[in-house]
Amino acid sequence: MPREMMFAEAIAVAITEEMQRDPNVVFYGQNMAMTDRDPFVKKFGKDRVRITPISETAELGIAIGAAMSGLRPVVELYMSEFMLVAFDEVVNEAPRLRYMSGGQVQVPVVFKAGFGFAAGWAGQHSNCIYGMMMGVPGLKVALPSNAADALGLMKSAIRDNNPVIYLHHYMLMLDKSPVPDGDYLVPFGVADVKRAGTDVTIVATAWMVKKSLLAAEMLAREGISAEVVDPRTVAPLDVKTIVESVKKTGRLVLVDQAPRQSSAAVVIAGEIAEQGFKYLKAPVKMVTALDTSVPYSEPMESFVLPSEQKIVDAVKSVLAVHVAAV
Amino acid sequence: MPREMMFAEAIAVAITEEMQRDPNVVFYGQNMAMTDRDPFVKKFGKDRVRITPISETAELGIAIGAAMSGLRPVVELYMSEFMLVAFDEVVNEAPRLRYMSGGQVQVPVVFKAGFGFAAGWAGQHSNCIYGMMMGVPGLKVALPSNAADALGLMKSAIRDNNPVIYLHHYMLMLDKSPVPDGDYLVPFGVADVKRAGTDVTIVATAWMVKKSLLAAEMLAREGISAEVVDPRTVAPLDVKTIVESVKKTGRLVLVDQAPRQSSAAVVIAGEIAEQGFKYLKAPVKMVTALDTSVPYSEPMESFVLPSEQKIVDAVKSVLAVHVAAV
Amino acid sequence: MAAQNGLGKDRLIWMYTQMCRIREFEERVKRTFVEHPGTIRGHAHLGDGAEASIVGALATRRENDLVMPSYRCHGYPIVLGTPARALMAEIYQRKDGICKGFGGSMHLADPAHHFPTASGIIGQGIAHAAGAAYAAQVKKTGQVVYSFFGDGSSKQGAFHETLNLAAVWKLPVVFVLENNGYQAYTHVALEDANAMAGDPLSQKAKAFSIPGETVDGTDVLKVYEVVGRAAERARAGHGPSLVESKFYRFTPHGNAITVPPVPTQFQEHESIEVYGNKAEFEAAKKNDPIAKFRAVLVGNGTFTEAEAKRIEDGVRQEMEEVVRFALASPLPAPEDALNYVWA
Amino acid sequence: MAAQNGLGKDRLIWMYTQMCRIREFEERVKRTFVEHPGTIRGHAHLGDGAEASIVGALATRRENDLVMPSYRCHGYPIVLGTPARALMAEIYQRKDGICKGFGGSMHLADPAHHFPTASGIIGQGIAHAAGAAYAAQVKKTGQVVYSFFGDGSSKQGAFHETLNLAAVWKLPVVFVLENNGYQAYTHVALEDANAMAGDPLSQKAKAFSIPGETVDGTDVLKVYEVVGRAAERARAGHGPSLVESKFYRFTPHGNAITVPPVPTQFQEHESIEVYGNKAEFEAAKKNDPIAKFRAVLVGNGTFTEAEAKRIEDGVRQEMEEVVRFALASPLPAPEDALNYVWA
Ligand SMILES: Cc1ncc(C[n+]2csc(CCOP(=O)(O)OP(=O)(O)O)c2C)c(N)n1
Ligand SMILES: Cc1ncc(C[n+]2csc(CCOP(=O)(O)OP(=O)(O)O)c2C)c(N)n1
Ligand SMILES: [Mg+2]
Ligand SMILES: [Mg+2]
Repeated sequence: MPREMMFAEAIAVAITEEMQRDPNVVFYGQNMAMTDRDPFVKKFGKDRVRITPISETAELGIAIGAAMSGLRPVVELYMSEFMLVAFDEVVNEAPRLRYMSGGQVQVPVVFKAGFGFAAGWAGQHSNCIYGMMMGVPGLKVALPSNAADALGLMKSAIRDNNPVIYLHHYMLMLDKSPVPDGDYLVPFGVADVKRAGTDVTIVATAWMVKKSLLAAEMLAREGISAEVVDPRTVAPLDVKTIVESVKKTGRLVLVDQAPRQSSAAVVIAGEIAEQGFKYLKAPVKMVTALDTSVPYSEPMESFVLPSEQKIVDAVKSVLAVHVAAV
Repeated sequence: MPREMMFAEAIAVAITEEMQRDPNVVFYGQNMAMTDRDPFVKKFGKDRVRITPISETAELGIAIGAAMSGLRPVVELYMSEFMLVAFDEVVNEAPRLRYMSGGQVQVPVVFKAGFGFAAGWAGQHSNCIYGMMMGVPGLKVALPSNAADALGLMKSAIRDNNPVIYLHHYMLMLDKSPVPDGDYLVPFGVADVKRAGTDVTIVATAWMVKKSLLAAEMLAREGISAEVVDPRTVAPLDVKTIVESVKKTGRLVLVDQAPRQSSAAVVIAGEIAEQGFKYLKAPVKMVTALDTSVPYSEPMESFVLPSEQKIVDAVKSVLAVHVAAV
Repeated sequence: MAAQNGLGKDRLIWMYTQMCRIREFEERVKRTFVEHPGTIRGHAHLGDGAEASIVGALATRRENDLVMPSYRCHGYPIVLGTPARALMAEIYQRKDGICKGFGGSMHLADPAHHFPTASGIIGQGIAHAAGAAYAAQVKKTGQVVYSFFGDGSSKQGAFHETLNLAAVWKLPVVFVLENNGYQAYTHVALEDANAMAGDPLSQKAKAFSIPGETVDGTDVLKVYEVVGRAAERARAGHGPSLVESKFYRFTPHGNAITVPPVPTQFQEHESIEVYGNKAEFEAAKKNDPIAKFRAVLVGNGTFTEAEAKRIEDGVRQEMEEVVRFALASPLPAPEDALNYVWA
Repeated sequence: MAAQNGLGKDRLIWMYTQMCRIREFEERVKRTFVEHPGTIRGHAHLGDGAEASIVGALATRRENDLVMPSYRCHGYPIVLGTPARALMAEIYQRKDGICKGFGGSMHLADPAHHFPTASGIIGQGIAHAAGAAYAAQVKKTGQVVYSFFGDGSSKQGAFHETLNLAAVWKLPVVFVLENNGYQAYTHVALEDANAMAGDPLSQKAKAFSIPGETVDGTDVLKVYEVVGRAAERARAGHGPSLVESKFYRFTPHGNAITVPPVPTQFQEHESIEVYGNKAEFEAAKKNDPIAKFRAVLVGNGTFTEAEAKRIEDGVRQEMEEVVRFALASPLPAPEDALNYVWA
């Protein structure tokens, strides 16, 4: 029977199990493994578990070089924006070296970072930058929304022979949810229908899945049946499953914590405009952050971010449009 | 009467005129202004025109700090990927400092870089990364497609009080085209209909505009009237003009040199799925680079990039779809 | 009494007062987490322990010189003349905050008082400071820019790139590397090659052929002297210097990081919490820069015990009012968030 | 004759031969732009002038030691044993290229011959090299990694971050800073604070408390000695060293950058083209590392004039065949581009 796990715990369990399974997996980053009392250091020793200076370019570059020499590094970055000071390593080294070498090398790294911390971290520490990493051939991006996916996607990320950006949402870290027993893996590029429905399709990732499921509850009370689809990885992106759902519902609402034109939502909307157009009975509707940086003060912060109510309103707006009206 | 200018010349003229107009405009970068014989050094002296080491983070960070102190720096970066080693400065400093300060400062910088060099520069020097800079509130991105826009957009960029990423396409640098006389400015966020048409709307930027216009010629010979719309800036993005065109044509083809899910095309497609849906008579069609890095060898490079023929085929495919069929 | 390093009595007392103001301000920030949970969001970083380093450095400023600290930025504007209530109101998310509630603890800014901005991303502010110095050089304003950053930040590429370029351009900037022994929870000896080898971090200056000096950052007069030399060098057009100011951070890196609504507070200092090294912490506390300076000033008759007390009471009263003001200030309207995106 | 620095006759002759092979290979690359326009696309960077530095350094390798150069990477695999024809075929965009036409001149790679990859982005390869050293350390392979990068690259943050971390982790890596006097068209004295102050660039090592030494990169035996010391230190587990190897680049930074179909070629060296300093260029040419080593070997009787000629003729013949092979090799099929995106 499934275990209950905290989101954060699920990630740690996944890394631990993979390190036990494969001696080539190493794990390092800033402000971890400070002393021998650190649980990972205790289990795996100071060669495989290390602390680093504030040197993201070196941290990520070293991971890439080590990966080409047979290790499978998992780099702890804490906040996803810290990748930006080393973004060339993320989008222009890790995903390109194999291709440029004509397939002679592979770069199995996992860059792990939290994101979307909607808790007063203000303009530079609360962002959703996964949009910048979509459509980079050779690069994968995982966005778990519950403990089971957090565990299963991390295990798949570590076993993947390609570079993977693993982004866990800060607002979910303490949430408990069931996790299947055993060596549980979640495949990349396979969306998950988190709630089945017939009237409208809501596509959301990470924290927005939680909000969308709450919105779906509210809608259910009004007799509206919403299907909530979680892509789980935005690279590769499972467009097929989304199209299948839209085929059924004819209506699509996309929820994303990023500002509109940097969101995964707008990319998915674009794909549906080409691949799902004929099933759409109404324009798609995006519920994203407003076009501002994230402000510090709480009333302003919640004003710019998507909410259950905004999702509910968006669903009603697309349901209000009838084919006739089109 | 208009002057004929080379694309590269138009950029230089714009910077020169703005430096003459405003003593706060400074211009620096790598491998420029090596000696006193440099034309910019000759005109404006070594304080305002400088050479820098290979230190993009310092170059861009210094520009931002100087901008907050009243200068209007134009930084020459050569290739847009070189911004990636300093991407935090581009997307997480320049556009955020004003907001985080509650409007106390402004950051009028222009980061100038070439891109899309489809001439055997391989995986790390031929990319189109503007998609990563879209949807970053506070940041503007210009993509000129001819000499007039190159000049007018650079002048607007330098006078803009916000950070602007100015991206010029390498394959256009030697192209000559007419430029209006006088102090010619091109506003940001205003798309330009580069060719009027009635059957289909083609949206393209930079080099893809040139290819789309050639494709439109080919289509015209077959009696197909294509309208070619050039957003000119992808941030801000003039969705309205595109919707207007689609309202007229009912069909939309998006051409972009970037891989599909990192393109401006997919963002525009997403916007149209929401704002232009009711005018679409057929699914949109994207003509983008294939999902690979850019290979070195010519036959492979041209295989992955959009071509006039691919555009023509895409147009025909959307024209083949009739409302009935939807 | 005899003036200290050319500092007259009033100036010395001003310096002591500023040190007390920083300390008391930070104490009130810390207390707020206990007395008014939820009032401060995100991550707040305090400057207690850095008072001598901050005040000693800023006391060398001439009018219009600029200051660019890291995200640990409460202390500097207090000295520069920003009303402390506007700073506390910002940290409390209020409309009357110096940044109107947009920035918070990590992103204070007050250009009107020569403090342009602070970046929350490690190292980047070092480059911004050099940029301000470049502007001063081009505009020939005669300004010197003071760049403050931590020991950990000196491992970020931005540090290396900026110091080289500042040296090549002979920019009027003073780089103050605040070595408080820790990079968040990481002891400097675990991540800095100089420290690991027992060398001073000021040795990094050799990579740029600029002067590098290490100073006791708990001795406000020594800091004044060393940073003063660097500032004059910059002002004379000879370019940047690197000063390593060594002191100890008395509170942990920041309030504990957790997910709301779980309350957050400051825990024990890392030396104890992480490394179980109470001795290190106690020793540092015994070497409190404020107590030390107070003893010097009482000792040389700059002020009497009673005068010192009066200053300290005044500061306590000021900060009491600062807290009251900040608590009373209204929150911004939600839609205010739409402002200031574009200039 | 007496062995030189413990190098026997065969080894010395091998070294001379490798130097000639690099020079002749690069000459043929350059000629290709004239004789077969359009055959080489993008940007090619040559290593002529660096022969003594490359061969002297690589001669200290033990089996399985890894080499990670910058995008100026033709010379290293030639010495490591990659068939020169596979390198030329790559530069000629051919299917038989070492990277099957995917990488080109800037991105040669041959892991089978201990050359994992080269990055075209300045400084990043330095970190990749340290990563390979980290893998060697964890896997206890006893390998040393040789990281080669230019003088200009030492101004990129990646250099600073990587050398500090390599020192802290005591990684088995040798950092060879190839100071060829120029960063593209920029003279080193215009952009490096050490150079501007008349200090050696090896002084940057002080920022990491590791050994830093400058060596005459035109003297293959001196390079062998200095890099050898650094390699043994790394192998012994004492960590990285920084070696500044000074030599001169004989051809311009790269072929002229233009838009196809405009033909591209190599112009005059920057010293003349940009700075009008013919004297500097001539002096460097007079100090040709190959001619110098040849004179030493003939002088000490390692080989005779005739034997030297035979070697040089052999090399010319080899490269003649290399060019013939590369020209005859087919271009990749367009759809081959879909390979190798994913592992
Ligand atoms: C690029 C980047 N990486 C990591 C962080 C997370 N971080 C915030 S403060 C800090 C420690 C900084 O230490 P130090 O520079 O010594 O300054 P101090 O806090 O001691 O004043 C870290 C690692 C960041 N903000 N930016
Ligand atoms: C981050 C980055 N900035 C700029 C460039 C453009 N660039 C390519 S080679 C080069 C010069 C490098 O000089 P140096 O490091 O001395 O090596 P050398 O060419 O002399 O061997 C530059 C600036 C780049 N490739 N990457
Ligand atoms: Mg510190
Ligand atoms: Mg060089």
